[in-house]
Amino acid sequence: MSASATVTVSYREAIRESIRESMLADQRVFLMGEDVGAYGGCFGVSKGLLEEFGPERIRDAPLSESAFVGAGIGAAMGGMRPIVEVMTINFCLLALDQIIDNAATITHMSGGQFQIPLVIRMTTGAGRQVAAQHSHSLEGWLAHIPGLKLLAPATLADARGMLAPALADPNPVLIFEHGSLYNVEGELPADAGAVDIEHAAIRRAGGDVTIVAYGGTLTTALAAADELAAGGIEAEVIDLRVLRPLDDAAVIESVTRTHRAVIVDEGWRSGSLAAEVSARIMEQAFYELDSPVARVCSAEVPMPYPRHLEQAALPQASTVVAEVQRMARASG
Amino acid sequence: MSASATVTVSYREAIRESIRESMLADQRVFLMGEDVGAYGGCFGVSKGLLEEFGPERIRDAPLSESAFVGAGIGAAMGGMRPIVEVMTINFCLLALDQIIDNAATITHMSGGQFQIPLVIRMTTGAGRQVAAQHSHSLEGWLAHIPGLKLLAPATLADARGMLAPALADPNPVLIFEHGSLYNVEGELPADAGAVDIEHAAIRRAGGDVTIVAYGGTLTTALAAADELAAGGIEAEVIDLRVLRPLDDAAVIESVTRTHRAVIVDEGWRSGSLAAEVSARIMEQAFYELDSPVARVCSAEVPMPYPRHLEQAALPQASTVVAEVQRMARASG
Amino acid sequence: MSGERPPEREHGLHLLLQMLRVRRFEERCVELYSAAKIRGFMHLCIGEEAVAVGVMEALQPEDAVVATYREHGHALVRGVSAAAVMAEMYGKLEGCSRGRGGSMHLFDAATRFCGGNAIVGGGLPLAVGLALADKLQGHKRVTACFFGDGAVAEGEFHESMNLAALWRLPVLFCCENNLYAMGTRIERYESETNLALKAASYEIPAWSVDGMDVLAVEDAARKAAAEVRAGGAPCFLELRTYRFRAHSMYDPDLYRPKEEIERWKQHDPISALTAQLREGGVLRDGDIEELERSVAEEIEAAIGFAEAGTLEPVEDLERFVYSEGPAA
Amino acid sequence: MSGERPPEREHGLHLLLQMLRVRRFEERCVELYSAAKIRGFMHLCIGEEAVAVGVMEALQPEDAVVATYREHGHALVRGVSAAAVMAEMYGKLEGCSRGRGGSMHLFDAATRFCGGNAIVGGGLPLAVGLALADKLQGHKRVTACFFGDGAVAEGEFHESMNLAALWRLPVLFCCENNLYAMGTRIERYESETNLALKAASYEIPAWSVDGMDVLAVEDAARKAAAEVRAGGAPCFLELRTYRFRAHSMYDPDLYRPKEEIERWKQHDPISALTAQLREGGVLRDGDIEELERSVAEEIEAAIGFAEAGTLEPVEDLERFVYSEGPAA
Ligand SMILES: Cc1ncc(C[n+]2csc(CCOP(=O)(O)OP(=O)(O)O)c2C)c(N)n1
Ligand SMILES: Cc1ncc(C[n+]2csc(CCOP(=O)(O)OP(=O)(O)O)c2C)c(N)n1
Ligand SMILES: [Mg+2]
Ligand SMILES: [Mg+2]
Repeated sequence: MSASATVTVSYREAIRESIRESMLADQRVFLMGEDVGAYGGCFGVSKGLLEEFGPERIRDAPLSESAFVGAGIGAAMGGMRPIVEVMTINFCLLALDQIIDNAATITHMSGGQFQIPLVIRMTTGAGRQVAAQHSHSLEGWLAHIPGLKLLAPATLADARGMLAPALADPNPVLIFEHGSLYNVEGELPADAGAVDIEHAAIRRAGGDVTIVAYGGTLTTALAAADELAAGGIEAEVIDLRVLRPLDDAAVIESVTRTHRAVIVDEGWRSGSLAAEVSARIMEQAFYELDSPVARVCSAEVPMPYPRHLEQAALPQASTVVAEVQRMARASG
Repeated sequence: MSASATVTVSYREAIRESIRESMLADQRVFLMGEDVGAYGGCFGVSKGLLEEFGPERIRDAPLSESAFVGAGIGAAMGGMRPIVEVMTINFCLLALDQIIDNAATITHMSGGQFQIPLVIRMTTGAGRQVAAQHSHSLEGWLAHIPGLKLLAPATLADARGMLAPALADPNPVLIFEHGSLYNVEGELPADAGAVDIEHAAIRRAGGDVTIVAYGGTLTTALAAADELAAGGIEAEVIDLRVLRPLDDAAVIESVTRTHRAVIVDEGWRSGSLAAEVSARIMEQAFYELDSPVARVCSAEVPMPYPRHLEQAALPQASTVVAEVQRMARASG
Repeated sequence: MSGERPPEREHGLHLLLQMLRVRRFEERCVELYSAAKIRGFMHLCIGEEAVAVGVMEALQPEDAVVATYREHGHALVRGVSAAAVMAEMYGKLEGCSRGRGGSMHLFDAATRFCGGNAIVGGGLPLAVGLALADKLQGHKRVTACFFGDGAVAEGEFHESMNLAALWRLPVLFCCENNLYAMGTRIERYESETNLALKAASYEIPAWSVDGMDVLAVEDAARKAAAEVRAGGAPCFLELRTYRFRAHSMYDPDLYRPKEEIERWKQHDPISALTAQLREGGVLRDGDIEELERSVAEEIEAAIGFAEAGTLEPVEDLERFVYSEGPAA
Repeated sequence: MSGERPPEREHGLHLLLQMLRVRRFEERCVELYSAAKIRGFMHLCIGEEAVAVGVMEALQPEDAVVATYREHGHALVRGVSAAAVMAEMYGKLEGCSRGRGGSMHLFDAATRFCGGNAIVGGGLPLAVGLALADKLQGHKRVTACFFGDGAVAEGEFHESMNLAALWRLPVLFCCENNLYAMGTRIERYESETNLALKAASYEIPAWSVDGMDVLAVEDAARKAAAEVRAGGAPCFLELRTYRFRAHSMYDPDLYRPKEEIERWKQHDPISALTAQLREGGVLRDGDIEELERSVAEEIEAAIGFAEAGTLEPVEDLERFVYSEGPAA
């Protein structure tokens, strides 16, 4: 197959393929989590992998988030390359002590003697009316923790290509897959492989305003940019991709050109990653700004079940558009 | 005793007295947590209370943070007024699911039918060389969660007076006591009682710069202000007191007068509460600013054990002073 | 444990009615889900009705119930009206949680139905706390806490059992063992699959009960609840049951052998009780039809109520994040 | 379980030496703490030395150890040098964790000493994972996991026991039951205080051992470790012991009856072994003095090493937050 041949894949398939590839390439890699085996993963990501790799390497775990995440940390210390799947980000609350006090800490606390080459994958985000306890978007919040690396694949290429470098990294890497993306389909080069996991990416170039997004909100940002373009405003859309360490240089560079920024973040507004991005723009590009940086985040409510309230709580393209238009009017 | 009579108390005693008073006033109040009874609390806060109130109301709990915090939530739903002590904030990571998915959520999720009139107290902060797993300052991070109220008593009056209104509140209230403050002594009116738990407070007036602090960093901010005053710069020091919902009006009002702000926060810098305060100033007072808002936070490392590294990691008054001086120079 | 003596007519019909209410309600829910009237996650207890119905018989109005995301049956049997439950699943203001909770978060203060909880194991500490509140207030009440076999693997199960036993709190732990946690069979996640044995390491009295036999469940629950109420200490029931449907509406149910499902369907708790009542001679011609008619009426009325319900205005989105009233 | 036959001279002196190393090391630590050379939290295992010494006898160099914040003894006996441990407690670059960890976070990759962990129960899942790695790599190794009686109440204990048993992982669970979790006696936090019974509900073989008798500990540990190694499945040891000192340097130790402490001191593991060796006729005049002399020498040298050590430059503060090397 030539390098330019493409295949149609879904986000789900792209992730599955990245797992397969890593497992084929390295015997130390195994997948562990609730229902990753017989069930095929609660979002079907690991379907077929049990048959291909067997139950030792596609390891169904009990409902014991703290213990199996901790076991992943221990296995990484012991020379393996575990991919731990925490079914959804909601349940990682039960494993946060292991993630924060062991995974993120042991390398430093041991003076660099022990590495934790661990990948933890989880589904994040709302939008499917699954209500307050199943709709968290806490990945931006988790980006507070030193010692962790956090990735948010928003495109097929990132879904396909982030796992391999994450496994090659000697540090714990958390990958957040947005639930609304699994069914998204598109073209990928047949030989698509590893991507860089250090930099943000410009997903749409534009000179009038910078819209910063990640994960599930990239779609929102791009939709807003399209709508703005129709009205003559060219937005640059930056996909953060890496939530920690944050590639603020990319954001600052863009803002230095556009002089305006809106951050779109599915996290609750107060203490969101959007606040951190805003603060960094404040610190590094204050004198470049024509308008105050704006945030479009989730409303500060436990997610309500009914669709109209859920949609009202989530960041919408129309709100992003309105913010940008307000800015444009205010600062000419 | 006349209303103006004062007594000398420590922060520890002030909290103890507030617990005693609440327990005497309301039979529904009880204290529950690890070692609150026979041991007297790991920082001696509850010393003597077991003898006074007995083991039913001063209830030693097993090392089961998730269950006893959850039991506090259930007991609050069941008509009691529990004060749950999580020995230190480090261990609340084991109870975060209960705090976030139950305490913060049930009122909303039940359409307002159930109240959770619960108080959770914990010690926070570093500075005593207890290393990475025992030095967290996560209270600013927890302020991300809607449905919770968060208080950080930094003064004796707040240590004495925040518990009663917190218990009277129909919502879950988390109180963070900074470990470095327990031995601080000072004068309090003999009849000191409830304080407001909605507003930030100006702890020192000044017109040249606003220094925002809370909890353990208030001391740092005041020390910096003294040093700055010696050099002719009058800093206004704002003690946030309430970390959620944030009294941003007070901050904005001050910044509107001083046109400069530094936020001092013991949390790790990225995703700190300081970022949120900075973002709000950006949004609400951008055109008032003479300089970009600065943050003085903890270095982004799991806390190292040796004193020189720990001090280097923590926000220091000298850094605050340097930031303000830099601002003054830059913007005249 | 029991279920041998035939129940009296009135009681037998009552139990049958309750099970039928749950069964027919959920069958209609499936249709409504297909019609996109109900959304989100929806978990059915079809096949498991005897558990909720049997246990609730042992409870008094002042008792409390803590349930899981698979709790339609528990709510209905506990006394939350079908109309309020259905409106909740429609996301309507008239729902038992004002529409904010949906299928997984049914709440009803009036019947002390303390939720639908969608975090596996998350309800156990709440139940312990409710029981603690009762004990501290001198109430002779029971808190019935329902949870699945899968929850037994969670640390919170262990912590909650210890706390309840240590403090002698009146919790009736009701483990609905349907052999699966989602797609994983119990042998694949528990090293010791005899769940009643787990209770021993906390010194909690425990019984394993045929959860497909509503009379057996009722008997066991009555004894256990009486013990809890009298002694103010917990008991544990393992209720052996089976879900006839998939885990949730998203689950293609490919991990269970068809024969296993069929075998369990032979023990349908509704057919079993019907047969027993028939054999006992207490069932009369037309009884079933009458029950079915009244159930259908109730459910259609509930649907009508839900359909006619209103959506909360978007302006009210942020209400109830903090409690509106003063502390009770 | 054992401890009846007198050990041979060489082995007996070896065990005595190890216990004395730990005891004298910690006694000096107390002085150094008072002199403010050591800071932060410091937890001593004085009185409990037989546990670490006995268990380590059963381990091979390729095995792994996971410990708690009360781990000076475990580290020393496992083979981390007294110099590296002391320098760590001084916060010096030459310490076994480069000074970053302190008393509670001793690490040493060379001896597979996987930490000092200061979160109660936090090490248990790590041990399970280390054992899983060994199993998946086909290594016949043991991971010894030490934890206190208090940790048994944590959910992670339960989850880790189940996981190790379910997956048949080679973990040797070593519960150091010193009857207290900080200031709370076991009856006040565990509904079932016979901790070996806990293991039964996971189908893990378990033994309760006199943790003040180093030979009994060694025997039990050897049997259990052999079983773990051969079967690749976990075992559980409850080691009944007692700390002679307070929980930490901050603890005034007011919650334990003085008589209880005195009674336990009658079972000092060092005196007990000394007496046994004397009675067995294997101890010669001057032996003890010789051991004490060599221990004192080692410890003074360690202190000298720590005193002479360097402080990490402040510029290096942020090193090791992320690993510097490529993945191993
Ligand atoms: C803490 C947590 N982890 C994972 C899930 C996802 N999940 C929902 S139900 C379920 C299976 C639970 O099985 P069980 O407790 O046996 O109850 P059942 O569904 O069989 O009634 C899982 C894994 C969850 N809701 N909560
Ligand atoms: C999760 C957690 N909760 C609380 C603490 C505080 N704490 C430190 S040691 C301890 C007692 C532990 O007792 P045990 O497990 O019996 O060990 P021992 O100290 O007796 O060796 C407590 C409560 C902690 N470190 N971690
Ligand atoms: Mg089940
Ligand atoms: Mg102990």
